Amino acid sequence: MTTELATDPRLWIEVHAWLDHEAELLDEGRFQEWLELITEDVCYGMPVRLTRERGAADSHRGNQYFLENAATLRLRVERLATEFAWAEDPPSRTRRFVTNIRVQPDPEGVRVRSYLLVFRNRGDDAGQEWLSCERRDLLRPTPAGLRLARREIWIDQSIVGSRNLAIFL
Amino acid sequence: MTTELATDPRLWIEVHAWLDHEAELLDEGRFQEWLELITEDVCYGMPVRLTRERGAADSHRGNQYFLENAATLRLRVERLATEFAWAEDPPSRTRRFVTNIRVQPDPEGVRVRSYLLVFRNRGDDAGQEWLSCERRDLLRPTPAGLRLARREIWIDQSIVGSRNLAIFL
Amino acid sequence: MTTELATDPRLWIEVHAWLDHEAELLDEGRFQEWLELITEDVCYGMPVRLTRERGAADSHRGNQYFLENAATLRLRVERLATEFAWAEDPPSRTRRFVTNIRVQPDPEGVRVRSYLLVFRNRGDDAGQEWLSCERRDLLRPTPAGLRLARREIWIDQSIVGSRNLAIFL
Amino acid sequence: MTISIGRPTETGPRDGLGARLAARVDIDAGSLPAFVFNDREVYERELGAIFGRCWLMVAHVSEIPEPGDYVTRTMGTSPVIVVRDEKGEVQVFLNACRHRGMRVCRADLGNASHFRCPYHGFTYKNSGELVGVPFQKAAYGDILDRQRLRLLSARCAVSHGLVFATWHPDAPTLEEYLGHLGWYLDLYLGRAEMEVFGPPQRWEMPTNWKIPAENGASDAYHTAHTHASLPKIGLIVGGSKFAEAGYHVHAGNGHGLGLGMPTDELVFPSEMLDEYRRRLRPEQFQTLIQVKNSHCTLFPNLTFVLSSARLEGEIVSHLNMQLWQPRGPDRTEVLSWGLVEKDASPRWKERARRHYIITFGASGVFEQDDAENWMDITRNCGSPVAQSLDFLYLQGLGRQPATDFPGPGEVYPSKYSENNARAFYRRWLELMLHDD
Amino acid sequence: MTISIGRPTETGPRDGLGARLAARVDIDAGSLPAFVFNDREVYERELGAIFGRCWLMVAHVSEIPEPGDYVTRTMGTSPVIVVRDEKGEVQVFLNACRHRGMRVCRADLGNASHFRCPYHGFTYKNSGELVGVPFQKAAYGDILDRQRLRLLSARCAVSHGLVFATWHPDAPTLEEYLGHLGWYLDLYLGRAEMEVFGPPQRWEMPTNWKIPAENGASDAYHTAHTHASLPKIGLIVGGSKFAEAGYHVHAGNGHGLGLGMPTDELVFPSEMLDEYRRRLRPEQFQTLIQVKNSHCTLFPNLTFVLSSARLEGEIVSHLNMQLWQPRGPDRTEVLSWGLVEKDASPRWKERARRHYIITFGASGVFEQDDAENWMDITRNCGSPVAQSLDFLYLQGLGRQPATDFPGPGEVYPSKYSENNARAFYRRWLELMLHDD
Amino acid sequence: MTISIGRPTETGPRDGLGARLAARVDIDAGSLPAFVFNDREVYERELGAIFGRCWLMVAHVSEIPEPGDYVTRTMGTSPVIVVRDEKGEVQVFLNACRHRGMRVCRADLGNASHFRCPYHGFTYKNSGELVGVPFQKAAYGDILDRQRLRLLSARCAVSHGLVFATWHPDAPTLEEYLGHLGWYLDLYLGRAEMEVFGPPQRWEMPTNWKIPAENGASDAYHTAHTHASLPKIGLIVGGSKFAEAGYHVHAGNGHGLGLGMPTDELVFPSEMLDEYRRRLRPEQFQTLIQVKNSHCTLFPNLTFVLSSARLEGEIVSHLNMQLWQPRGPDRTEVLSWGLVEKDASPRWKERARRHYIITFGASGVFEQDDAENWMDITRNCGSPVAQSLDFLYLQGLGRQPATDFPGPGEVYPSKYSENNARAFYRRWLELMLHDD
Ligand code: FES
Ligand code: FES
Ligand code: FES
Ligand SMILES: [Fe+3]
Ligand SMILES: [Fe+3]
Ligand SMILES: [Fe+3]
Repeated sequence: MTTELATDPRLWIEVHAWLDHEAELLDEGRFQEWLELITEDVCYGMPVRLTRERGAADSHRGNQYFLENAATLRLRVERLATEFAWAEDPPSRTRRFVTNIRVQPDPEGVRVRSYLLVFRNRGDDAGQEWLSCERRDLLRPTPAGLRLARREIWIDQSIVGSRNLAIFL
Repeated sequence: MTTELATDPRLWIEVHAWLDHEAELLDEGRFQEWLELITEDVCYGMPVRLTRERGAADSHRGNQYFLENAATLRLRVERLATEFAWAEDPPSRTRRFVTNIRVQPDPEGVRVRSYLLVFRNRGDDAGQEWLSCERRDLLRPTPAGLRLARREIWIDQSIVGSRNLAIFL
Repeated sequence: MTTELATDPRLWIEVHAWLDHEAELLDEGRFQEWLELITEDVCYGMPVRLTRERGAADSHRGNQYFLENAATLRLRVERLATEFAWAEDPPSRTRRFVTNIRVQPDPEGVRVRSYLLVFRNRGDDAGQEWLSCERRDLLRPTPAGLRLARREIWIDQSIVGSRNLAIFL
Repeated sequence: MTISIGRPTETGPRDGLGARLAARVDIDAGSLPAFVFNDREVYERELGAIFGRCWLMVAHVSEIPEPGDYVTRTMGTSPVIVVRDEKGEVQVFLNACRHRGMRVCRADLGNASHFRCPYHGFTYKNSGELVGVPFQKAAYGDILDRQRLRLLSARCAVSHGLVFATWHPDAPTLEEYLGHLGWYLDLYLGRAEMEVFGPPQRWEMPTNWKIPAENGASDAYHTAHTHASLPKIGLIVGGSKFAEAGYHVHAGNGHGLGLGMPTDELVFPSEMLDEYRRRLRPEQFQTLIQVKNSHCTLFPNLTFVLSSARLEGEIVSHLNMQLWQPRGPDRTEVLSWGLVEKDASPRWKERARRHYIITFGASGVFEQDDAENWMDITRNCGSPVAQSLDFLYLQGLGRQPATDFPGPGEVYPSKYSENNARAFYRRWLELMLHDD
Repeated sequence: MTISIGRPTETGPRDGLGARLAARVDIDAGSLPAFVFNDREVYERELGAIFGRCWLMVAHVSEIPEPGDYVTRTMGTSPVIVVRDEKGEVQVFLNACRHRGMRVCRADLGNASHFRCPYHGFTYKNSGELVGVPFQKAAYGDILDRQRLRLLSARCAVSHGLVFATWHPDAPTLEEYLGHLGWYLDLYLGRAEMEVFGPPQRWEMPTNWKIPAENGASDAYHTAHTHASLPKIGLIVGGSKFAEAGYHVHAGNGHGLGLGMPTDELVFPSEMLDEYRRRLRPEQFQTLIQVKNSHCTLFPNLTFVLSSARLEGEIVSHLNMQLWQPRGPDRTEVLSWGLVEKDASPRWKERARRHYIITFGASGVFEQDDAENWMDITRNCGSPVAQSLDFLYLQGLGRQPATDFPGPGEVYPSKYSENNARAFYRRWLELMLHDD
Repeated sequence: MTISIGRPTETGPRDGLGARLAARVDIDAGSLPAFVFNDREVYERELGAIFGRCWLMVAHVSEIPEPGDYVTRTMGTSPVIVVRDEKGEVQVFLNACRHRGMRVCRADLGNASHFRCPYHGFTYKNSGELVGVPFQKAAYGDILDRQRLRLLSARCAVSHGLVFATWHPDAPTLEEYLGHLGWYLDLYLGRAEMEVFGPPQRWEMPTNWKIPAENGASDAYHTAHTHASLPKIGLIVGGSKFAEAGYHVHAGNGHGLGLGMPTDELVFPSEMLDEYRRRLRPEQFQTLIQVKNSHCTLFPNLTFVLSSARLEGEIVSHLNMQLWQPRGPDRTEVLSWGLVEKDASPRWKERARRHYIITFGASGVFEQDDAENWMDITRNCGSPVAQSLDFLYLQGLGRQPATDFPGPGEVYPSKYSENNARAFYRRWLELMLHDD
């Protein structure tokens, strides 16, 4: 029962900690700190999902829910810091449950796939919103630690079950 | 703070990776590959759950939602590969969140208990279906790696909150 | 890619196992065993959450959903063992999904933050109840292992989406 | 206590819903408007007009063999306790305390001599009498007439091992209600002592209850296409016409069934043949051994399927029952039982159980594809334009009855027919327009 | 602006709902039909007939001590801002912009001099005046009459530290509305300066709001059985009749309460006795110190419980308030506050807080078991057969009033009575059938 | 087949809803009752009166370029297939089998020559004919008239690259329906060949569909306040009156738009100017190049926004379309497309795409804050007291039309106006009270 591990446990734990730390920053609204975790050339996208017969392509990258670079991510964070960002002020209560983390070292860095379940609740709404998705990330090692260089979010609905995407995934 | 660990970390991480890999295969519809993870003598069941006073048996193995062996699991996968499996063609979008993995080495292999939360969404249905359960697995080490020899799925509802069980758990 | 890990992997895995074990005890109604995991001076609270403009305090410790010490926790468990605890007899089916575990050694013990998603279903109710929260724990090492000395539960709703809090979180 | 179900001011044929139905339903012409499958007004009327009046199946006797054994079920949406009392009589009670309506029993099944209400502690015997009222003297003095305060009883009767109940005081006897169907229930359930594998599987589907009920009564025609994946994996055996051959029977009162026959090989356990012969009349026995499969709906909402297949090279069969419980215009709770001969060999019983689970339970490969159709039809029927459609029930109009079949009822050759669906909706309409 | 709530074409006693109620309700005979506890038509009528007309509690003054302090609440389902304006007056405004209805305040609590609408920026002072309209000249020229466009004001009054409001222009004064209840509110809230521990706990239960409200007014009888687990763990003290001894009081207008007395030992902090004596009349003080516990519903939806216990060997007590907010025929949002004497010792206050939390908050061991009953009753009342039941409210019919009690109202000896429930529903029915 | 949508016994102006509307709506006085934004009766009437009668946009031609290409959409709540048949004609069919209503197509998009129903296998050509019925002879003999059983066709027409359809047999031509709006659609969509970036983003918002539709037609005024965060991050450029300057146009039939102009710099890709000039009339071209932004609602539920900004220092613009699909009194499904000139440079196209996504998709910073308002207004409109409010639509009452603008319709100077909202609701009311 001492088979060879496909994944270096230290790396796996490090990535785990990185993703949990990221979730903490986003759930606590520490967006400036979150921005420090992205690379200057980050590519952050979220394709439209489609219902198709089995085997056909079930997503589309022409239209995306997010298609961001470092500049637009910063714009979004800057906006949240104004006192007029009504959609998230008062802030939603969010919780980003991160599971099923799979790590693959790669010449470009570390390829990481993880499942993300987001709980969101706003104001005195007794209802609950849930987003379920997979994130496919490229984390790049830097002297300051791992940094997010690429993220693609695969949402598990063709009709997103959320009032808007005023939160980061 | 260096207490003895009940569980060998390497084994725990290996099982983690195994379950995450399995979830990936099922969520991506790679059923043939999934079949390679089961043993020939696999026993795959899902008892009916019952509401009873505290202390009384709250499940029943006479009637089960699944009661499969390797042959019937293969039949199910074969069916999904035809072009007439309407219930899952177009496929549902599923996400299997695996958490609370507990590992217990055992003469027969590795006893693994894990919690599974399944998100499922179909077509243009704006609703969301959730299944919550515990899986009690026996993983058997083989030269090709761990293989599923036994699984019992304890669903957390007496009335299953899903249109059908056209997916594997 | 062999950066320094912020967290000792052994400790992280141990805490993981501790929380998973605790979830198992609670989900299986093994409350007496659960009581053995708390310290005599345990402080177990769950503040009211508030919707406020960004930056303002969004919780209140004056009124709390739980505010327990070892004695009151024992009272609650004792009650569940009577045959008149209708709210949880027949018992709910619960599942406590624990994720995003972050561990911080500390002079007082181990500071642990984790995300908790609770599924709850009762009787022949086809509906599902979900509670999403963060738990901020202090685990204290003892000769018998880690023990819960402090827990604060941050629920992610200002209106708790559950019929009652007849379960432990 | 006289039970009057539904709002008195809203029933009757001359109101808005009656007019809507009269304007659009034309069953003799094979036409039914789509709206009846997803309409709140129709649904609410059904709860009284159909589920408040018909005999409804609530349990199988093998679920409650001993005195005190009970299961909790619903009749339509009304919660009931089905209990074998201390005298061994099966009784069906509304699961609601006569004081203030709390459920007196909150478990799915068990054994109890008494039911005690958790709110104020009123206690009822398992035969329904109110036998305990806490502090009765202090609270009520002498004004409480405990005799009047039995748990509300439904009329209850057992046939073919099935427990039925009805709220309708003037309902016919169960035997009259089943009518010609009895002959066929003998084949399903009377041929031997049957038992369920265990408590029912239960799940909720976003469909109107009538669509699966109609399907069970009448729809062999869908098999070739809906279940086209199953011949490919051996769970359906036979040529391209496997669903056509046999008989289509309307057994009266809206009960309908199809018998797939003849079969190439016996689909029942050979060790049971003697018992079958003992229990059945000769023409029933001769029919039974030619049967390959069968589907039936006992009006309004209990569907039987007798299914056979070659599994791992050997013949296997089982009987299942699905109870379609209305939960909304577009929601149905399914209770699904598998049944087998109590005295079949353990090996046959185990194979029958697995056959049931892979075909007709919540994960069953028949059930899955059926449900996909029923759910999307229900959704469509909720949209205004689709509601303007009139669905077609034309198959078999003008067809001649069969003359070569020994069983009773209106029997037609060929299962490609919608006659049973027409009969189902004729009965449904009659009840929906009935003026109490 | 005259507020007319509800659909004018649908109110009045002569319509379908009025007929359904008249046909089934017979309060003098102790009979109420089950359907009123889970019926959309009843619920929608209540939002106007009850919650559009009664005085409703919206906050405790200790929640908004300073000018500008506000909390947002609902009156029935209508969102309001409860604010102490710059002059120190408490005001209650509909939380809806007069331009196009957006909420002008979206926080649970805070301090604000102005409320600015996020949609187009209309700005209102915390006294309700519209003081800012962006680009008013360009957008409106001179046609906008800002005077007419104050935030919609409810009538508002404070009594016993509670803020009440009503939408009914012809409602009686709050004092008249409370009537005899004032004498008892003195015991709960007037005996000393009270404060809340903090903002309310809030949660949603699948129950009809009237069931808990009725329970709070009238139902000591359930204690022995529903809460039978609590004597076992010391949270209820006393013999088997602990719930019977005391008085049952209908204070008029549907307000009802029970006083558990006498007590073996004083359940209040001894350091407060002087203040009690100063604030209460002698007969009130004498009553208070004999009280062991009390429950009360201020019509329609505010329940008080004064509860005492021995916790860790020492006596402790607290007062709590639960506001049952209608959220559907089968849903209720609960707001739950604990209160304590402001000048009690820190140690008493801390023990009282813990006592409140373990007994009557969302995790409270009383609350839990109560809720289990209320939820299952509500579900039952949604099914057609259970709707045909008539619930029993017979306890205390024909009983003689008490003569040995100093307080006002209809007072009966023994808390095993349903007289307050009858009074509650009599008032409810009167309002439901009232022709505006 | 004549399609009659909605319940015949419930439509017409003289019923309860007609009376409720007549009593409260006074558009000429700028007054609309809050209840119309969250009321089940209003919503259900709209599904027939508005969405059963108007021309509705269902797709952009660039989504289905080849024969057999299809997308599935809804018209109101009714599911349709929009398909280019083998002759290259665009057709719109109800996605419901004529046999028993199952969806014959269950994918979002694809290419198909035929649609085969999964239930019983009826097969339709992509031009709607029923061409295959399994075992037709055995099942139907010769009584099935396949000609009558085409997929239900909506009237369909294409204008400006948009596919429209209507269920109303007596609807005017699409050209008549669009009326003066054609002149403006030329600016948005006729100036060059346009294409969508891809299939629409889709999400559901808890809002009534009319609120965003009205906003798109009429509401430039909210920009300054709702979107106050955007000037701070450069996504809105201009002084404090950036939202006022320009024209407010009612183009007839409820279609309304605003044109923000003039602009400091050209907001379109310069490489496209020749094509614009070729395709537009000179006065259109002159108008276009002065446009800075524009918003428009094509009645009832298609909103266009032409938006421009400086992004990373360079000008960028794009056109987007949002289709507001009714999903309940308080729910709307949004379909959101971004469009760009097919022949713009790849770099411009990429920047336009990103500009669309950050501004008006589900994550768009305009969309987010808009939605927050729309959702809270909708919630408020569900509460009885807020329902008693009359919303204000006063801006621009009595204002003089513009004389310096070349386009057709009622044109007003200054976008701070609610004239288009009044026109939108006037048309809405006319349809809601129309007696079929
Ligand atoms: S409700 Fe059953 S005893 Fe009162
Ligand atoms: S809705 Fe408040 S300013 Fe327009
Ligand atoms: S429903 Fe389409 S073929 Fe029967
Ligand atoms: Fe079938
Ligand atoms: Fe109680
Ligand atoms: Fe906007």
